[in-house]
Amino acid sequence: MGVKLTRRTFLKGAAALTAFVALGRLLDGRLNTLVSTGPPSPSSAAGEQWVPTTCWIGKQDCGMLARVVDGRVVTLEGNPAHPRNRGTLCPKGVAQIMALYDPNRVKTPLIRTNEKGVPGRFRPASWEEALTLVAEKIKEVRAKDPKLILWQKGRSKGGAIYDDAFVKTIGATKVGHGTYCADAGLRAAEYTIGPRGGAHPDFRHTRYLLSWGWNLTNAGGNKLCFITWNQQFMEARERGMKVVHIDPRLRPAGPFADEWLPIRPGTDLALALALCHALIAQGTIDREYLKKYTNAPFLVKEDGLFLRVGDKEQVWDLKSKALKPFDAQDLDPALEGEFTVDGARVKPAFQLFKEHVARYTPEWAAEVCGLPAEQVRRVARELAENAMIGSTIVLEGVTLPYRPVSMMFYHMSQQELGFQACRAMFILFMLLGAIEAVGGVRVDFTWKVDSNYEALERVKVKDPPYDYTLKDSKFFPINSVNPGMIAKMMLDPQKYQVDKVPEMAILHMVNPVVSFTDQPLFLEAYKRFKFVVALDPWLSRTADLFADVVLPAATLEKYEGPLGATDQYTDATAFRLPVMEPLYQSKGELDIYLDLCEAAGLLYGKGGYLDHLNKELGLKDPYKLDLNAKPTVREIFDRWARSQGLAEGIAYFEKNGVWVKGPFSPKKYYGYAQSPPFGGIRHRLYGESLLRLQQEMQAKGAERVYWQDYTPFPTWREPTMWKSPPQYDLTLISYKMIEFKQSRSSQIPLLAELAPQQRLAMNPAAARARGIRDGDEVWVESHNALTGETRRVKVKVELTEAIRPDVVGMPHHYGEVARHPWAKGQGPTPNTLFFAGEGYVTNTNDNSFHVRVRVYKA
Amino acid sequence: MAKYAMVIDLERCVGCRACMEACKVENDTPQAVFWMYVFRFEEGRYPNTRVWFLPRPCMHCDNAPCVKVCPVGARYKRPDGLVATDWERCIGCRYCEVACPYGVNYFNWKAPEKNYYLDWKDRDLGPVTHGATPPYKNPDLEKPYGPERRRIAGGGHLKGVIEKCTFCVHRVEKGQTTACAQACPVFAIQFGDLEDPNSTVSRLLKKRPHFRLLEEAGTQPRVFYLGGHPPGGEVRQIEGVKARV
Amino acid sequence: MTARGEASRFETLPYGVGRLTGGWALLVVALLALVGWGAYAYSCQFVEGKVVTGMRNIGTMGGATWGLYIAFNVYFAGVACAGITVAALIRLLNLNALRAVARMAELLTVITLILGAFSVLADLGQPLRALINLPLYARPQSPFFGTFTLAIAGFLFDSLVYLYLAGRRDAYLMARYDTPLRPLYRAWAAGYRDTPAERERHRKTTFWLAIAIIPLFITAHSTLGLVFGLQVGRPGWYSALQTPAFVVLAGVSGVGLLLVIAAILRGYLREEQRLGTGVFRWLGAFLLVLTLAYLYFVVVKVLTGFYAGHHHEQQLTQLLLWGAYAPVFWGSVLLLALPAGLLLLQAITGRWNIPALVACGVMVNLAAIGKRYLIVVPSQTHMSLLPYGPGFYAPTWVEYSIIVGLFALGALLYALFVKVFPIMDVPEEGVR
Amino acid sequence: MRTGLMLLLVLGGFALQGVSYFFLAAPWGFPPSGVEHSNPRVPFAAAFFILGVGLVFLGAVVYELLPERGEG
Repeated sequence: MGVKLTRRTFLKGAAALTAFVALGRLLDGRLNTLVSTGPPSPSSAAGEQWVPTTCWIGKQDCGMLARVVDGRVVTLEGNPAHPRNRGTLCPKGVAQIMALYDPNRVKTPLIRTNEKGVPGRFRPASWEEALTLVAEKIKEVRAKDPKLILWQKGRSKGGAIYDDAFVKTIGATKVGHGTYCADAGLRAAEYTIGPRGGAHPDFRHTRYLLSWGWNLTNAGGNKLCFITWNQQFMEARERGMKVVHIDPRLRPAGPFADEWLPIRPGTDLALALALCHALIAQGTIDREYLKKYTNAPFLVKEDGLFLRVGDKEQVWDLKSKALKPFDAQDLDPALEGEFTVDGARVKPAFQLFKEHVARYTPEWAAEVCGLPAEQVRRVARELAENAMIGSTIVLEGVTLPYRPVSMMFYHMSQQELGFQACRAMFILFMLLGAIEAVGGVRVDFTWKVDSNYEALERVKVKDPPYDYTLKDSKFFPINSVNPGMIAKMMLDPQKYQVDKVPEMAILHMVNPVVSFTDQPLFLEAYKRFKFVVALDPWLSRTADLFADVVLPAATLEKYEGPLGATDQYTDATAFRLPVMEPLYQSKGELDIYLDLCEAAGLLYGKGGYLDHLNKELGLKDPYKLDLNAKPTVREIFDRWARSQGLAEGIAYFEKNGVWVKGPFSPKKYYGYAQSPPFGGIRHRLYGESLLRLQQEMQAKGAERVYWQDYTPFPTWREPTMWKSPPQYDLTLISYKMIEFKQSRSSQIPLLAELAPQQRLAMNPAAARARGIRDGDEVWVESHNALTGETRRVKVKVELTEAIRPDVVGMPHHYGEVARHPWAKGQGPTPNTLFFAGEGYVTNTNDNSFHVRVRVYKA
Repeated sequence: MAKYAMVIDLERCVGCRACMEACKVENDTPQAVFWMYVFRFEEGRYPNTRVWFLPRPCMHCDNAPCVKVCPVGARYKRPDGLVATDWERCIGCRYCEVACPYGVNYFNWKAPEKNYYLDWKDRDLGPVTHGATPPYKNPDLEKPYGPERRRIAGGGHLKGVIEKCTFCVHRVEKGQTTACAQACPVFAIQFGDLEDPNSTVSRLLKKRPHFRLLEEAGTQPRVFYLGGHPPGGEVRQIEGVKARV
Repeated sequence: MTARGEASRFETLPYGVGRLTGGWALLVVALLALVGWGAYAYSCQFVEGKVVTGMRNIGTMGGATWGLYIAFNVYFAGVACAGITVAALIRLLNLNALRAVARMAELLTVITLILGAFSVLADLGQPLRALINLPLYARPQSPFFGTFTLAIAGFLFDSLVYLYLAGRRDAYLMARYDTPLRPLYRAWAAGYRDTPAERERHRKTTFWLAIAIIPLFITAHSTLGLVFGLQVGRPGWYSALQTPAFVVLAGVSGVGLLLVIAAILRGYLREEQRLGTGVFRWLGAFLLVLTLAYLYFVVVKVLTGFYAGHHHEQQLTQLLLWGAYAPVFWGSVLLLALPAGLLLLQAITGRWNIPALVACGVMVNLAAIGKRYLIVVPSQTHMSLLPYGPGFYAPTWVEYSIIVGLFALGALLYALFVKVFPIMDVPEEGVR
Repeated sequence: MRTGLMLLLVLGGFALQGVSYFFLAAPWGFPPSGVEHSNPRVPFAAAFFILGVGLVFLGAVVYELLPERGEG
């Protein structure tokens, strides 16, 4: 009996357990080890392939291999064959796979149904409807004046293809984002030494590097950004290259700064001048180079202009003790001294420079820059020691001067005195003879003198009315064309003596409201556009507020190119190739322009888009596109590839992703190795034309604020922002984070997760003085020293010992995209606090990213 | 039998966190889960400040506390050195996690499909992704691996199960390197076989001084750091990723 | 037969067995409601996952991965161990004065063990797997092995056997009454006739069982201490003191709770003379000794913490003394020191006051819970050996509800048992 | 006879515990260095261990419950 009973209870128990377990299965799905898990997924073996393509996020277009399983992209890895990234990728490159699939992308063409200036209401439309609408508007405006179409670009990819072919076809005015990037430095390079670009080291040879600004490990230089830059940087470090980091923040240099000069923002010019002073005082300058390849020996009259005979600049020959044209044979031109030529007193430009920098002592600079004088002197000394002036090296049988000292500056050029600051830096390395020497300052991949070298010299200030870009105006004779100034002008055309304001804007992957400085200005000005079109994979904040039509662009699912793939030592070309069919209804930009031009009747025939594509791609017969048949984008690039001698055409890239043509020879590479060296141009120590422009501007009645920095030598003055009242006791600087790239990544969840929210970098000492603790919410309030305007944003504080106590910093790119779950609540952009316009742009109309602020608890 | 190890060069690491992202995409790890994590550190006071970076994968210890404490043998040490997690056996007691001095274990607090950043059930995505969640779901992660044929790769990230860095066992058994090493833009992360004297890891360890994290804990990690120094009490973490589920 | 008839026949049973009063019914309903609420909370956790709790990963998530459930698992196991030990001591040392609480202690053990087991299940991420994988794969190397084999399974057998055998005599006596419960009593008595021979035999078994229990108690609860004590990676855990401290604190909480239960039953059953002050004096004395012993451990731990070379140990000590966890720490210390003082006072004056003792019992139990929490949580949230920065843990309503539900379940089982079986030995004279 | 059975159960129980702990469960190995340390040599070894614990105490029950020979 007892036994029976136990069995029964046991059975009961068992039953109960099974029931429980069954319930478990129901709720939990996967019970335990006995049950295999997950929906059956396609095996990796079957239908797996690796599709070569090119990264779509970053600037330097790294090579990628997409692992595609059954038509689905599973991972993106670096392409080992690509010289720029050699099989690796940066966080953005890896994470863009989520951008590719993002269901929050613009899926169909959108047409606005509500007024502008407020978050948009859009209705989905067919491509045909949207394109016809845009085409109509284009025709309408072109009928008046094609220039009134403003074609604006952030950093879309594909270079010339979009920019020029399309812009030239419709005759629009083209505006880039360079004035928010590094154009002041580019102008300084073009004007002072010839090639176009920012300064960067010759990593294989440089031994001593001045790392100027926040780019060192965070964004590289303007030709090569993150990956290639850092790979070569590491090799240089392991070779023993010393790094002097000149920046209010240490963070960007990571552990690699051997010396940190936490310089006061906006005073880089003062430091550069003091270093010049010290070099001259030490007598450690490369006279040979200065005499032969710069205008240092040119004789300058008392009026500041060169002494010319005919139209030839003259030098004082020490051999013959006589006046000679600078390009006469067998000369020993004087660099110093004072000479009298038929009654007139003349001095070599170098003599003037020596006198000019006499007052800029290291002690003086230490005061201005907030640095120890000893540090400034030490750097000058080490520069001279490492420059090894006079030494040479033989590369591939060519004997070249060896000057293993270099500098990098990139975005630091964007400060009120940026143009002259960068000029002063170039001059610093001219004194050392390190420009385009082995191990010295490099600018472009190969030696190319930019057309601007001549053009900037020839600029003439015109009479009003002015073009709305203010080109050749008395305001900005040298002009990088600043969208912020255009916006300012749109609000007050009379002030800038402009008669015709733009009517239509085509925003190509650009997001001025967030990405460009002076947000309030753009919010006001862009209401004035009669019609706005945006090409973008996402609904940018700008598009949300102002676009009448949004055209969904593809990301990685398109043909794009040709893209440079050089690592500055090897010559290579690559293409962006579709990893899958364009998602949703998106299209590649080139497809969009083909369709758009067709709809606007601008595709075929002479002067049509196809004709311009032929020009831009340099297609000659037999590869020329038929001007009367619409090609596919693949065909276009196929012809280009064949025209380059690739028999397989585009298929070559579809197989290999990149076309490596082999190493550059030093002959193509170093300006010094050209014959004649530097292609025969003279580097401009003395900026005679700058003085001439100043005089012309004054003659046309321009105010001081416009002409004050048009000086033949870089001349220090206090930045306008210093005139803000003393309670604005901090300087706000901005920078980029490695996690984000422009308007195309802060909404990618994988990246946003790493840096979810805007943070104000602040030194603990400064915070303590204001009763602020780590993580506190504060107001940052900026002040415009000229207009007195103030603006403020609320942001959380992150304390760091790696920043000057009198400086606070904020990164860019938060909250770029509208209505994206991961862009919500990312916090403010520093661009709200910065100003565009007088006092906050350079004399070349490039924007400054510095402003005086005060910070107080919210 | 290979002896796998990872060597991380702190004199190269720029703290870009590409390895973290590569790991996340390769292993489909859900939100707020970082099998590979990169510390960003700050030391000293202005102006004598030092900034440096320290990647932190699982240490795959030879004397692994997590393996010792696992009540059901879901966490085990393979002869090739990998510390594996059998996500089919784990009962989710999280004892391995409290035992680990490195904080590398991650528990699946929710059902994975509810923890993949975005709602991937999008109608227009279906045709392309065949309903895969996340869309980049890696098909290799659910298969059994090793001679023991146990499910130790990323897996389905089941609710209520622990997981951690696998040293990309699914790649390593294919003869590839780990995802983090593959991605690292400056080749700071090297993965290889210590048995092979010519492997990069062996050569680096021969050539250069190195340390391991928390030597004093006696865990015998299989992750070696070149250059730099162990993070002492002085370091402050900056830009920490504090993501929560 | 009518309910009234039933009742009338139950009238004769001792200790109100079978007599279902309105108050009792009310209590049961209330407890059922709480249990139900707990069950609901658990179902939420089961469906949604542990995300509904306040627990998160140690490290980058800045959380504690073990929280309330584990803390209470340790607490319940502690009470259980103490309960059975008291019972054993009573039999072993023939503390006749305490005979009255022997069964209360045994029952307390059985029930808290069940609660302990449930609190572990509540903590597991894959409870259903655990039911199969633990028996199937459990490894002796894992300190958990001891926890669920000895601490839970072993003790459960042990105390059930104990409860059963010790109850046979009373079952036999109860079986004399003609009540619907008679079959149960018969089954329990299983032929016991209370002959001298049987008594002698029973004395022998209980003696040997008691002998067996003391070491079992030590080892079993030690394994629980080792769960923490063996972790090099968690400052504050790796300590030889961990295990003894665990055992002593177990005693404190167990005796304390027993005191409370005894007092409640004393009032409820109006058993002033059988549950006389003698009983409470004894328990009070026990509690005093144990509490003082534990306070001693606390002092030693703090001191060693201060002198520790490892800066983490120092940080932890400071965290407890005046950091984030100071309130809980000082609260617990106070709730131990106060009773200690109170008990000492009564011991010296020799005048034992039951309400005061009950108060002490409650206080030390709150203290025990506090201490268990302090053992489990801070070492996770704040003691990472890598500089992740401080973390944070706060239980959610789900965790609280489940714990409350468990307590309710315990009380419920106790209340039910009291109504079906005499909670104290049935006296000869009570039998007509 | 009863005593015998009791002893049998107690000793058997302890034996079963010992055997399952040392020979049926996963081998020790410090530190655990292979797959073998993660698998019991015989499935449900832990269950056997618990069974062992149970048997020991069952001994007591048997000892008390089994009727004396000759008696009743």
